[in-house]
Amino acid sequence: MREASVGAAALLLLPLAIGDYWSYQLSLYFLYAIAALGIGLCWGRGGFLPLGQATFFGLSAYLSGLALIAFEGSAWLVLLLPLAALASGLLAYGIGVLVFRARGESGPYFSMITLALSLLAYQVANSWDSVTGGFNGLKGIPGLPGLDGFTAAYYVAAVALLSSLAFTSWLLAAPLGVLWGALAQNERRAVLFGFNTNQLKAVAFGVSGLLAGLGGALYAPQQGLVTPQLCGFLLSADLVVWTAVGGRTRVLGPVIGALAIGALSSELRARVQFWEVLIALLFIAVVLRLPQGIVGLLAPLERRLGRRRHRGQGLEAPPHLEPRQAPRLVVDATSAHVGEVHILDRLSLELDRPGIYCIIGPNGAGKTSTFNLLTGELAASLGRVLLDGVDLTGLAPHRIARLGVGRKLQIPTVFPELTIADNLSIALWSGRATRMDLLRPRLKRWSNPILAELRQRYGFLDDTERKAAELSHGESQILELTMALVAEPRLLLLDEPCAGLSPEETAGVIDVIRWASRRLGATIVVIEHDMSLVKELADTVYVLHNGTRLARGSVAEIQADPTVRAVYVGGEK
Amino acid sequence: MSALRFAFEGVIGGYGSAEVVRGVDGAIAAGEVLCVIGRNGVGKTTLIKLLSGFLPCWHGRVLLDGRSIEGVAAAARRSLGITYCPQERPVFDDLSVRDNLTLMRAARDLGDFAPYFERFPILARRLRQPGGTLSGGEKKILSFVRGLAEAQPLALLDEPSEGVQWENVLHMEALIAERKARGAAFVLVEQNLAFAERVADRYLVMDQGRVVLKGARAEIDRAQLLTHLHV
Amino acid sequence: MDPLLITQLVNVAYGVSVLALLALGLAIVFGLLGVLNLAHGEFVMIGAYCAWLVQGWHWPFLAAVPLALAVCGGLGLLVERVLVRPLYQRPFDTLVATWGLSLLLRKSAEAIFGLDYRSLDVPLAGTVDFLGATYPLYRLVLIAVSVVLLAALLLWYARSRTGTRIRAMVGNIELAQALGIPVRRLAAGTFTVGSALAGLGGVMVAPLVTVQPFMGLDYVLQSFFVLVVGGLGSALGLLSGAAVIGGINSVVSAAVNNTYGYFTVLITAILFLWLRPRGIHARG
Amino acid sequence: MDQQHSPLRRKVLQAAAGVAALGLAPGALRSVLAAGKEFKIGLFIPLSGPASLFGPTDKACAELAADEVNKAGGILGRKVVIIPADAGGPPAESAKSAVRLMLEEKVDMFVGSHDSATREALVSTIKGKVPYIYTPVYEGGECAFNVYCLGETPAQQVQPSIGWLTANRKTKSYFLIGDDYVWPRKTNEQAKRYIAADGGKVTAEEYVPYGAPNKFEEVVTRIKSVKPDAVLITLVGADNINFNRTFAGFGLDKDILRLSLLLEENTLQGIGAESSKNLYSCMGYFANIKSARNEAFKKAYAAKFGDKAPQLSTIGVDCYAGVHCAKALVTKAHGESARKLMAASQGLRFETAAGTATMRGRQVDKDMYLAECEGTEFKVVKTFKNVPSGSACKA
Repeated sequence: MREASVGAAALLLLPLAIGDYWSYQLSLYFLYAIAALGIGLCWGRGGFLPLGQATFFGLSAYLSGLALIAFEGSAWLVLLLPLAALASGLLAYGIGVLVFRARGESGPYFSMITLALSLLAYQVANSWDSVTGGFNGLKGIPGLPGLDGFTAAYYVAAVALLSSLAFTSWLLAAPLGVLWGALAQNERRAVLFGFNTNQLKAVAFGVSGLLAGLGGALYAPQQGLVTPQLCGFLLSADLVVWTAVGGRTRVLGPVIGALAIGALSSELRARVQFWEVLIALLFIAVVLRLPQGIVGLLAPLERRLGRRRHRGQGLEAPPHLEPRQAPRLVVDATSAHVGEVHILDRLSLELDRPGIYCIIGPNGAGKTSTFNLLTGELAASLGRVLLDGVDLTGLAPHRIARLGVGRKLQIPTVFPELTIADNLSIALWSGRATRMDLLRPRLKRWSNPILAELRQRYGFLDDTERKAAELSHGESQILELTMALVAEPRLLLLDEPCAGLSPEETAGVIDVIRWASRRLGATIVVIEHDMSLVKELADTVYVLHNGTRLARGSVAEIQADPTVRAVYVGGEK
Repeated sequence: MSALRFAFEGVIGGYGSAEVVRGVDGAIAAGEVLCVIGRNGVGKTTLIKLLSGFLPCWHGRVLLDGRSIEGVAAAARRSLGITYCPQERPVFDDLSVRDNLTLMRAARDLGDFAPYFERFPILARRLRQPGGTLSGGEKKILSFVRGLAEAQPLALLDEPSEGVQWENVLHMEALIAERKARGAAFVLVEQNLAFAERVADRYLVMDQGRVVLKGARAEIDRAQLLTHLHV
Repeated sequence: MDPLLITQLVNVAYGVSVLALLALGLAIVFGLLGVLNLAHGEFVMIGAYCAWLVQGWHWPFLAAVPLALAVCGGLGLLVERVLVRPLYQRPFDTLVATWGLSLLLRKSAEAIFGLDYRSLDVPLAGTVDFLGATYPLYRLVLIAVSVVLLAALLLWYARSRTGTRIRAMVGNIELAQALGIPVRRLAAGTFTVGSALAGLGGVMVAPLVTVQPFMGLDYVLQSFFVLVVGGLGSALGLLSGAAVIGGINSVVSAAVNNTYGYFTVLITAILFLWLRPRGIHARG
Repeated sequence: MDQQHSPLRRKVLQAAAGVAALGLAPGALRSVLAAGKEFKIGLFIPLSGPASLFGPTDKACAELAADEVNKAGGILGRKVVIIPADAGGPPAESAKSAVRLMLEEKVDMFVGSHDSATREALVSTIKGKVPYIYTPVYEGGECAFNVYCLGETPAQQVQPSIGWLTANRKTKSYFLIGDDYVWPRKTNEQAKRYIAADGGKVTAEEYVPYGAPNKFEEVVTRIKSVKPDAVLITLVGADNINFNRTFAGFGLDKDILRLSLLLEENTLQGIGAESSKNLYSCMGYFANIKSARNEAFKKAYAAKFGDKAPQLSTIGVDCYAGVHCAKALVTKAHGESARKLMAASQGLRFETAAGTATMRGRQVDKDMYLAECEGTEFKVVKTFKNVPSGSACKA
């Protein structure tokens, strides 16, 4: 915090040192830097790259320009300019909701859409003379009332930049920021914890739109002219490049990039003929040599300054938002297929009372597919899945998870780049944190008895600041199991929880599962091949074959069942 | 096929700066199966990656018929007659099962796979399905079939039975036996002791990156193995 | 049938095929290899300059084809080695790096050839009667060429296993090596071929447009839209993408005007990207 | 071009100063020149971006003019120094350069040759604090305080050329095609008026998106379908070239006549000899105008830059006129106050490459030349004397 305030003070005193021209020069790049901040947030944290941020910069610039002209000198502008920025934020959010809901993924397609939007915006701005002033732009925009001269412009921009920086760092530190990082690393895992990742990504994009909008809204009064280029591809590309060169993974990166490259290029522009070559070489060099960007160079320094985050006193996590009682799950003659291949064929299960159920069956019998069906990741073509009478078919996976359905995947999936603490926090927030909660840093201090008791068993969980990526295969299995348990689901699906574990570790896990089923009073469903484990675990066993149910009963009954013997012989370690 | 001999001496290696395998020796001849067992995280997978060339040997030698090959690139080792089936991501997710099997063949025809399909009819039924849509066990089976069908003198298999249900594990055992009969050698990393005990000719038990017990199956009984598998 | 209508129809065919021709290289580099190469347009530009040079040396126009293939291919090989190879696992960084590269190539072209608008004499100049309409001969030839190239690509995908191996490599590089695929060589080869094809596209369009260092910008974004709309990694994807983007552009431009044509293209592209997750022809 | 020319430029300037000191300059000025408070001109020309094609010529012409002015004793005895700045980037970048030139270089005058958006940006940044001479062909009607425009206006290009074509080439129907931005639209407004006045008719008016990858097969086919006598082209740069090449490619050049309103030497090179049949241009200057003044100008230009000299064109030589205009303006006003300058501008006469121009209402009445293309050469078919700019601003 102290460094921050020092930096802020320095920024505000700077004009005295550098004089009018440089103040003016910087004040423009401050605005670009604000827009770049948004890209850093989406790209560096959220894992998706917006390629058309100029769309929002330009839109707000036009809006605020029109407002300034219409209400010259009026006090209303104090309200109107923020609205101009907000408009972009909302537009971006809206686009985000639509696109992410339809596409879900964060790959180049999203980037392409935003790119196309900025090309479109450019043409509209260019052709719609009556409103935008066409190619020549919207001219004669008055400055902000009472603020003229280069230094005033500088202070407006500087204050805007500082507040944007503060706002962004606050967001990234908040649980919301942690979740953005999490979904960038493993979106599915986040969904299975009941987070609407598409929503979260849309919010991130909305924030980036808001920041771009703020930059644009202030551009109009600063420059007095708004031209179509502001919406165009070239500015969009510049913003991305600045972000990349500055370093997208840290808040300051985009700012440094925008200021350094921006100022550098406008200095070279007049002096060196082939200045663009130098700039291009710089991009390439940085991308190849410094993946972390320029701020990456500061990393060692950071480490020296960097103190460990103090999470402070643990807080008792609140109860779940949805009521929790022992579930009653009925899968009623449900079928599903991928392409033309039938995966589930009129499968029926009744998990009517708490306890441990094991699902066994030959490979390809549809065990994991059954789990996918229950978590809403596999669409049913026929039949219903009822959880306490609520039909789950057609519900989004995150909604189902919110109803108290937890899952541990076959291959251990945690959030590798997050600390153990953050991994556990995310599990604790699952189904407990409201939208507003996600902005409250104190959520990071949440804990609950289950976690405390599991920490007793597994010491490595106390090494809170360790990255999950550094864990061994076995440890990450345990971490994911722990995460699944501390979320306190009513219905917990465990897909081969002992895969790749030694007999020693396996014994431990079996014990934990038995303990959890009592402790949580939950229904636990386990997919397991190893009959010896099934014997230890199962109250009831389901045998699946070719996507349908072959038998149901106690271990003894199953082993006695001739039809089961016919297709299935349990192996032993 | 000449009687192959595969050996590794004092192999040391790991990830980044972390030394995971700390000097391991072993050898097998044609028609033998060497089972590498041990608790999780003792370096079994690391060892097999060192042997297959996906990790560089910091020290030690890997000898194929007396020729030291630790310098040979991973991609080039297949042409030396070495097959490798990794533990994680064992198949090409966005390729069809058919393409997964025939990728390195001139033609897409599946003639030589008939014996495998007899034992694993599930694959024959899934030929047009992308590998990624198979269940964990099915992927392992696909990977196993792809590997054995390469019909090479030496195969390095990393946990072929993981997630595979017992009946199919037995099919794997049978197929391995057939290849052995034809003089093929196997290095097998296994968690499933029951399976290991059925296929292994020799054991190599690891702990903390070192060999703690090795020898022919006859010489070592389950009790000894278990002592090393428990802490 | 009204010859003018026929002419407009041929214009559509021309629009589609020229777009397919220009996107061909990117279909390999991005569609198969998954490299977001923003410098694609500059490879096209270099190809066009090759054609211009050849004319300056009074060589036959066709001599430009091997020259462009060699120059762009060689350049592609170099770029892959220096710029692309380190970034295979970081697609968005490739985006930035190749954006830098495109600047670099544009400026180099400016330094070597100057900014002056260059123009070539059209080989096979003049018009011919075609279905009752008079149409420029060279444009018809160009349609034929791109049809042939697409057919060849289609065949290659169907016959050769290379396409599948490239996808395998991109999907799971370790396993690909385990199967004995020489991944470095394959990747380098793929990028080289793609760059060479971009150059070929440049040669083909050079006689019809003005050749200058900035021409590439016009082509790169279009090509990307063609591919994402059509679907990656399949010749049919390339074809259908070109058909949608180029077709709509031509039809609307013919029926209304270019401005609407351009707007419609952008909007269509957005709708496809949004609602058609894997494009028209998803691969695999 | 900085790197190549600046040393040369410096030499020339030194030479000029030297010459003056030797006493060839009028004695009254000698001491002043020696004291040498420079008269700084900020020259805005495209040094990056597609338009930077014109940059070298612009710069060369301005420097030539500066030499001549300095030889003749500078501006009010002060040596003229040209400080180039890039106007090829986004308008905001140019605005920043303008601020730099005002604050750090303390320039006395701006001369600019660039697009209208950048002009608007500069006007709203300079705010008349420094006189600003805008030289290239443009849409007309720029009347901002302390701004002076030298370029051809639509009125000057369209009125005489349409009249002549109607009279001599019997063109009755026109097809208007242009890039979709202000200059083409304003120009076509005028054109439509004059065409109607001459009893002709406009069969269609079309615009293509500016800065988009345009292809012209469809437009050309449409033109073919309406069969106009002439096509009036207000496309610029690459669009202009690609349209004309497509037009000729479809064989329309034989019987449909074209008048392009932004067609100078470079663009014609791009269009190429094959495609320039029946193509006309109307500009205030062509490199091969046959006039004593132009010959003298070209001799001086060749003498200064040798055979490496960048291609002369109307856009470039307007910068030459710009510097001479600056001298005339300040000399006549005996000072640099905006009021004095604006007053002095009325009826101001100054040198251009083609002859002498007269400023009225801060626009310029000038001779216009209608040329027919022969291969990649312009052949002037008609000269129109002292065509009024059609837009006047109050002094």
